[in-house]
Amino acid sequence: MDTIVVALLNGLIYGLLLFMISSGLTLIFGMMGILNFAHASFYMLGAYLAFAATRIFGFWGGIVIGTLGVALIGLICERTLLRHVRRHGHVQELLLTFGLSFAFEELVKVFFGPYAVSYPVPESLRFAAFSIGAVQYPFFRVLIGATAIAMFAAIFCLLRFTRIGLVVRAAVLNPDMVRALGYNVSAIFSGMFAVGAGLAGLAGAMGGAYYTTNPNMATELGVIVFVVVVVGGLGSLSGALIASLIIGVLVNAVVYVDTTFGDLLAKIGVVSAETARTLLNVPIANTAGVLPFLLMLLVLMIRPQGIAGDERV
Amino acid sequence: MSRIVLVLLGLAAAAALVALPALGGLATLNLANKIMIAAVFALGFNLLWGQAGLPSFGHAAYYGVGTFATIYMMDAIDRGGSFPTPLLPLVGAGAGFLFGLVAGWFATVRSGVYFAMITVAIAELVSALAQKWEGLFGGEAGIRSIRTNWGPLDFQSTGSVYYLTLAWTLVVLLALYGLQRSPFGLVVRGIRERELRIRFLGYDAHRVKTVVFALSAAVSGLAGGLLAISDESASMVLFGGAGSAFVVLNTVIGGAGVFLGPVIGAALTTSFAYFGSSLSHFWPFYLGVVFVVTVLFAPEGIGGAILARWRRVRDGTGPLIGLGDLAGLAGAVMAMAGLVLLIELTGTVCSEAYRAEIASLKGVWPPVRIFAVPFAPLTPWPWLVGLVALVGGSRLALGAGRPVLPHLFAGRPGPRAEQTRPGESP
Amino acid sequence: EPVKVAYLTPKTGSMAFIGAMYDPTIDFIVKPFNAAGGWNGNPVEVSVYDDQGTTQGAADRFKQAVADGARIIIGAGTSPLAAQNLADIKRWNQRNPDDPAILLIVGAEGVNFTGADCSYYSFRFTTTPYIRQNALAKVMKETGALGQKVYSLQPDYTMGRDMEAATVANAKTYGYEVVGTARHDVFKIKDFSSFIEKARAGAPETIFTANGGSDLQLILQAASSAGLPAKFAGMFLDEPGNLAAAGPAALGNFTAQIFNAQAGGEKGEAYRAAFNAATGRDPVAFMSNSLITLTMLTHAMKQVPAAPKLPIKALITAMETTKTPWPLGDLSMRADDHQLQLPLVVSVVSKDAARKLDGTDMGFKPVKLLSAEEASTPVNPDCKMVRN
Amino acid sequence: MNANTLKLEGVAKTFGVVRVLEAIDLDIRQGERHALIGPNGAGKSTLFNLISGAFAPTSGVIALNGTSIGGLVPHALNRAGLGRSFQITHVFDRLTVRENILLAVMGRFGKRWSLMRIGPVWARIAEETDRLIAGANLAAQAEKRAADLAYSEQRAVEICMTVGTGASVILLDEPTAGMSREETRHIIEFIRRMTEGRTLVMVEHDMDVVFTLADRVSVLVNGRILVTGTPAEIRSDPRVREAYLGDGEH
Amino acid sequence: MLDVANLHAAYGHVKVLNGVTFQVPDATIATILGRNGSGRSSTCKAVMGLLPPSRGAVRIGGRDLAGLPAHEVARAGIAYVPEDRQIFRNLSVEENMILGMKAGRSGKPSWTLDELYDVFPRLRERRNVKAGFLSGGEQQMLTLFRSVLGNPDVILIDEPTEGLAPKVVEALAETILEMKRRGLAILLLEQKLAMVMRLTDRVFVMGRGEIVFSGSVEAFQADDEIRRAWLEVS
Ligand SMILES: Nc1ncnc2c1ncn2[C@@H]1O[C@H](COP(=O)(O)OP(=O)(O)OP(=O)(O)O)[C@@H](O)[C@H]1O
Ligand SMILES: Nc1ncnc2c1ncn2[C@@H]1O[C@H](COP(=O)(O)OP(=O)(O)OP(=O)(O)O)[C@@H](O)[C@H]1O
Ligand SMILES: [Mg+2]
Ligand SMILES: [Mg+2]
Repeated sequence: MDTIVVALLNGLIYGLLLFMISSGLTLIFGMMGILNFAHASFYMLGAYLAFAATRIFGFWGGIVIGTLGVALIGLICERTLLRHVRRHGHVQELLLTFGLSFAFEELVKVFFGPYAVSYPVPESLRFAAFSIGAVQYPFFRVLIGATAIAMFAAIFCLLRFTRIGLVVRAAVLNPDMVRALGYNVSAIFSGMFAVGAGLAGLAGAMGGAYYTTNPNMATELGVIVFVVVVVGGLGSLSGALIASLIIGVLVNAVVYVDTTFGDLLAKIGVVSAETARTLLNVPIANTAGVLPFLLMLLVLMIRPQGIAGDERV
Repeated sequence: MSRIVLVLLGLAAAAALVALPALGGLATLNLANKIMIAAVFALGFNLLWGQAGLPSFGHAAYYGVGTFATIYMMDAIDRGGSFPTPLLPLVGAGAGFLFGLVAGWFATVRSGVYFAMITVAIAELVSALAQKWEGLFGGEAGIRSIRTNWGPLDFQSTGSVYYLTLAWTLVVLLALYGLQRSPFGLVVRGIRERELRIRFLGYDAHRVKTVVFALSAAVSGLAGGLLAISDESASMVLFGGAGSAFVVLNTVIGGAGVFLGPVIGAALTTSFAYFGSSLSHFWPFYLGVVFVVTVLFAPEGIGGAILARWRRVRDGTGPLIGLGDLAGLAGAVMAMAGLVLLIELTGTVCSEAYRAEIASLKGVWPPVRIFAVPFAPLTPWPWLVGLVALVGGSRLALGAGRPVLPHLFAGRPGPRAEQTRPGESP
Repeated sequence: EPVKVAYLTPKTGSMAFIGAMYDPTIDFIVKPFNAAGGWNGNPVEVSVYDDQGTTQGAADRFKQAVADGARIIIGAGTSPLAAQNLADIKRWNQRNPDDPAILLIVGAEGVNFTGADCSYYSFRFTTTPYIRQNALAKVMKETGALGQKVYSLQPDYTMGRDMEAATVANAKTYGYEVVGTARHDVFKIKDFSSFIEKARAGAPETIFTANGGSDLQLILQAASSAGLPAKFAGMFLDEPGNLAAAGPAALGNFTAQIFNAQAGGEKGEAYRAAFNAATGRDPVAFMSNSLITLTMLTHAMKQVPAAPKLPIKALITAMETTKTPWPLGDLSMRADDHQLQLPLVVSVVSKDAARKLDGTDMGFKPVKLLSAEEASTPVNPDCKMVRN
Repeated sequence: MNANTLKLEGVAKTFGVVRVLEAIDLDIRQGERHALIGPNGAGKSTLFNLISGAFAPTSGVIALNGTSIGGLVPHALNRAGLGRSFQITHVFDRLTVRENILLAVMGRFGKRWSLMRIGPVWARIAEETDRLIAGANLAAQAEKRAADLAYSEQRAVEICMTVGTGASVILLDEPTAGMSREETRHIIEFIRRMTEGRTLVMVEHDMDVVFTLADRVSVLVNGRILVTGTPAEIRSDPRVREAYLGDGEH
Repeated sequence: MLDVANLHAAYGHVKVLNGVTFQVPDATIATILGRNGSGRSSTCKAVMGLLPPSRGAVRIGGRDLAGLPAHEVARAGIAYVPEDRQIFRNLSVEENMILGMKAGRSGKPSWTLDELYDVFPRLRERRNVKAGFLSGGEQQMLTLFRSVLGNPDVILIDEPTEGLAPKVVEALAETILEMKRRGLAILLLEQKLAMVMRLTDRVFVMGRGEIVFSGSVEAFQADDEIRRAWLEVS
């Protein structure tokens, strides 16, 4: 019982971290239609900036600087680069961010070298929030989860209760018309992009401390955030949340499955027990890493608009 | 007039290519091989992207499958099977085609971003499978085989591999060019422009897209087959994201809208990686910057820029290389030099080795050698020079480029056509 | 006429951290060797080639290296890269029987390199998971750290599978029970807490793992933040960056090391000090393998008599027959499978270690130094070496 | 063959809770030009979309030449003899005018997978393409990219394509939208010429166009067919005046 | 009062406006006539700042707006109803309307949502439907209402009757007259001559990017020469 609760909790918190990273991506895609390949790089930059700032400003200072710094980087990227390719369409934007992700990863190595850096959660935050049976549940995990939830609430309110969400959504398809109605579209776009990047920066500043901070962290996470966003439904915030949680719980739960694909299929009667033991002898527990891709493929085939995405008009 | 120039250029290029083994060393030949393999791969990729407008971000899967299939066939030959060695790439092509047929059928159900994500998912799954299925893919060590001679033809030397690769590259070029010009190629381009319309003209768009996907996978697989012949080995590393990323890079830098664009891109980035990596450890960063700059200022790629100038000459609207181009080029070179200086300085000063050196010199900062020129990192001069070159060069390039830029953009659809259309995914 | 040596390693790409380790080792060995006259008056010239961490890159660099005239190839990358190098060496020698080349594998631990794929022309200068697991289990058993219940948590590729097999195979020898095994995708899992909880269910006292890099760091973090009482016994804990990234989570875990100055006593400390004076760093992890490789290479060269061109076969023979002094004990190359026979140090991460690493307050405190004979495992029966 | 080329029986469509079309019955006769008019939001475009397979009807049967075409995908519909143009122009921007039209003609002659232009059929395809281009007065523009044409010329290309597939029933959605009086006059003439001998169904708000071009007119109001008749009948029908035309100049 | 003086503008190298000059006083409906492609829509875009003018002035209340970004022009009190129904397809009808809402600068009577819904009740029925699902005519009305809700002083309306059923055209004409009653300066671009003659106070004729005629409806009707030269196709 305790194990199940802990497993579920672990899955949920990991899911929330995934949401933290992918919320910015969802926001930028849903609002501006930019599929930002460099988003995971913003996550990485957040971690590195926070790491660099921690030495001077302490842990919390690092978190703040990581978040704001990446927001600023996002702002600069939007103003100096993305803005100029927008008129060539989304594919060009996608390519640009693809190039940026490439450059950012190398840039980090220029400054911080190819190894992981030492950016740990401070001793003062390493305590148990509560315990479930024998398991002391770490406070920092809870903090990550809480931040993600707060983030969701904040973005939700921003989009729901202010006109900004409407303006941005409208401006994606008809920027000129929105301008003609009196809105400063370019300022709003820049701001939105900065917020999206800042969210990734915050996730990086926290995730980098809890997990690791190394030059490959963007590549390792890059694809999975896309999976989250696609499964959730491109541009849907609540979809991203649901997808994050599903993926989080799934990859955590599958570890506990003590059977192989072969056995499973044999049990259903699809293949013979012989085949099961020889050809398909892959323990399901080993597939945690590829499960999200299977899930994505499945979702794309069955419900291409994702869990909560609507069919765009 | 222009046609004659083109024919002459083509002949000169052909002569140079045929004579290369006599002129270049082993390393040059090998580089040429790798360029051609990358070019064939990029051409295959661009069949899907440039022609059908389908952006695949997981094309390494078909390339890798082609390599593995060819290695297995080479092994079969080595064990006494009979298959003509020169035709080995067809095995890769066949494997790529079959796999592409299945994957393409699934992927092309969707379009746009969704299509791209399906290709990524398929590539990731194949990559995972390759890691887990050691029996087939050889695990970490991979699998290997050896080229066997065929009849009087000897395939042991790099030179012979070069000619084989060259021959296949030409075959692929001709075939793809023919395909592009064929009525079927027209249908494919129609799908890129407006799929819905194509369907209302009576074409089964899904089937057409599946076939194009499979053809593209086949050409990629053929490139994989050429790689197998050249390297005589295959491993799961081939399925990694890097392969899929590089083919996109090659195509974009060269220009997806120009037939020879991918070839130009492949030649540039492959040589850049080849020479760059022995000059600086930060070469991938520079490549990334070149890529971003290309996307920003030459969305049609280098091939597109060349083509625009060629057209300019042909139509008599301007010289092949104008003053603005020269200034732009000079500015770009200057900016790049400044960037390289700054990055090399920063990278070296931040490196562990340098800090260790400082420690062993008891706090003295030794000069940083960049291309054998020593720079004193504690004085402001090298930094200032780098900054000035970077900023000044960019200004020069941008300012000078301004009248030139519209030409670069010449290939895009006019504003009227740019309005969003209903029924099309973003 | 210099003797050309090609050093193939990833300097860029996601594997760049591997290549970065080797830089300081080359000059440290080669400079004094050349100063002392090199090979019969010919200096050794080592050129570094960036294979970019890809097998295609490795194949390209190999071709470039032999074109540049190098016949001694040092393959200092991961197992896939070394496998590519090995394939290339075999092809080269097959096609150029009169001008053979040799491959010195620095860091790849795949069993096959001295097993099914062993070759007369290739040498492996590191251990295998079997050797490391054996050393760890032996020493931890002796010092009572091992316990009765053991778990295996491995990356799901060849090395992890070998480590798992070794862990299961040695259960009887060292009297422990394997309470569970798990494997995971490489570099794809961010949150290992479920793996940790699953392991906790079997209440293991020791967890064997062949993990390295960020996966290892993440596992240690997850275990420590979940308060898992078991200790880890691993292969690559001493790679640079790991202690820094894992932080306090690293404390109390065991690793089998190639080099540890403290374990070598005065000799060891002197060696470390000399290296540090020259390069500003301590030799750790695969840096030591590179030092061993270059030391043994130069040492063997000294046994090869003068000739117009370095005779490769004579070099192979010298490599197989000479014992090379090393601060922790003599090194030798087993002729049967070209597997390095080396002393191993089993250490524990501790704040009491003589040398602190990565700017942390932790280091590796030796528990026991195993001599080459003690650390050795039998010849792999899969190795059928053709000696010509 | 069934004289009623296109026959709708009880066709209805709801979106969620909104009932857009209720039980439409319509007989379009062989070779006639039939206009569909009605107030904004009456469901004309929806009906078009149902016929052309973009949506499936909620209930009812749509039959082309006596066989049901319900549930057919666009290319199958086309091969069954139905062609459509789009309210917003759907030409292939980066292909030349000739290529645009060639695509349509090629398909009609079954050359959908051809790799080479060899054989007598290609001569006929080229001939037919040229004929269409000439008919649309586009000979001078044939090698221009479609995107570079004026709007009215694009519409002409669009209609050429629809006709070029050899469809026997042609649907046109507001073919004169966005054109000046003069251009409109021009395009009406063009449509009349190109669709000679085929069945034409069109949606149009411009009464001049409707009354000059159509043989029969159906008025759709609130998802129902109010009346079908000749232009003269429609013009004088009081219900139509009330619901659609208003008391303006018509 | 909208005062446009000597306005020049170009698409790239192609000049479309060569010194356009005209005035529309408050509470006046003025119409620009002209052939397809004469540059009428471009005039509106240039006034709005969507097509940056290269020369000339656009004054409203004495302030020159030429060269300002579009959102500044809009905030200064000019509204624009484009010819190509630029509704926000991915937003609901009501969200489209909300986006248009803006307080007027002067204390003129303001428009309310309900009032406009009464003019064209279908939109009220459709308020929660995505605007992309609307029929062509419904979209056209939505575009107009959205701009009106911004309580502008000047409104530029490009081809409003396009795709509207004759009966709805009536309602539209009524709305435009109501705007005039509330004091707006209205610039209309329209092809349907009958409708123009009924509504407008002033007529401008545009040709080759210039205003070639300017005067009252009567003067226009009297001038056959102008009609023949600039409006009809021989
Ligand atoms: N997908 C949909 N969801 C909800 N309502 C819809 C949808 N599609 C159309 N409608 C509604 O159905 C009605 C009929 O629309 P349709 O486009 O067929 O009208 P129409 O007769 O073509 O009008 P117009 O002459 O203005 O173009 C409209 O009121 C529209 O809002
Ligand atoms: N975005 C654009 N890029 C280039 N040229 C354009 C663009 N928009 C319009 N033009 C050209 O500018 C000229 C004037 O166009 P404009 O749309 O202002 O004419 P108009 O009088 O409104 O005609 P219409 O009756 O067709 O609406 C035309 O020749 C047109 O082809
Ligand atoms: Mg309609
Ligand atoms: Mg206009």
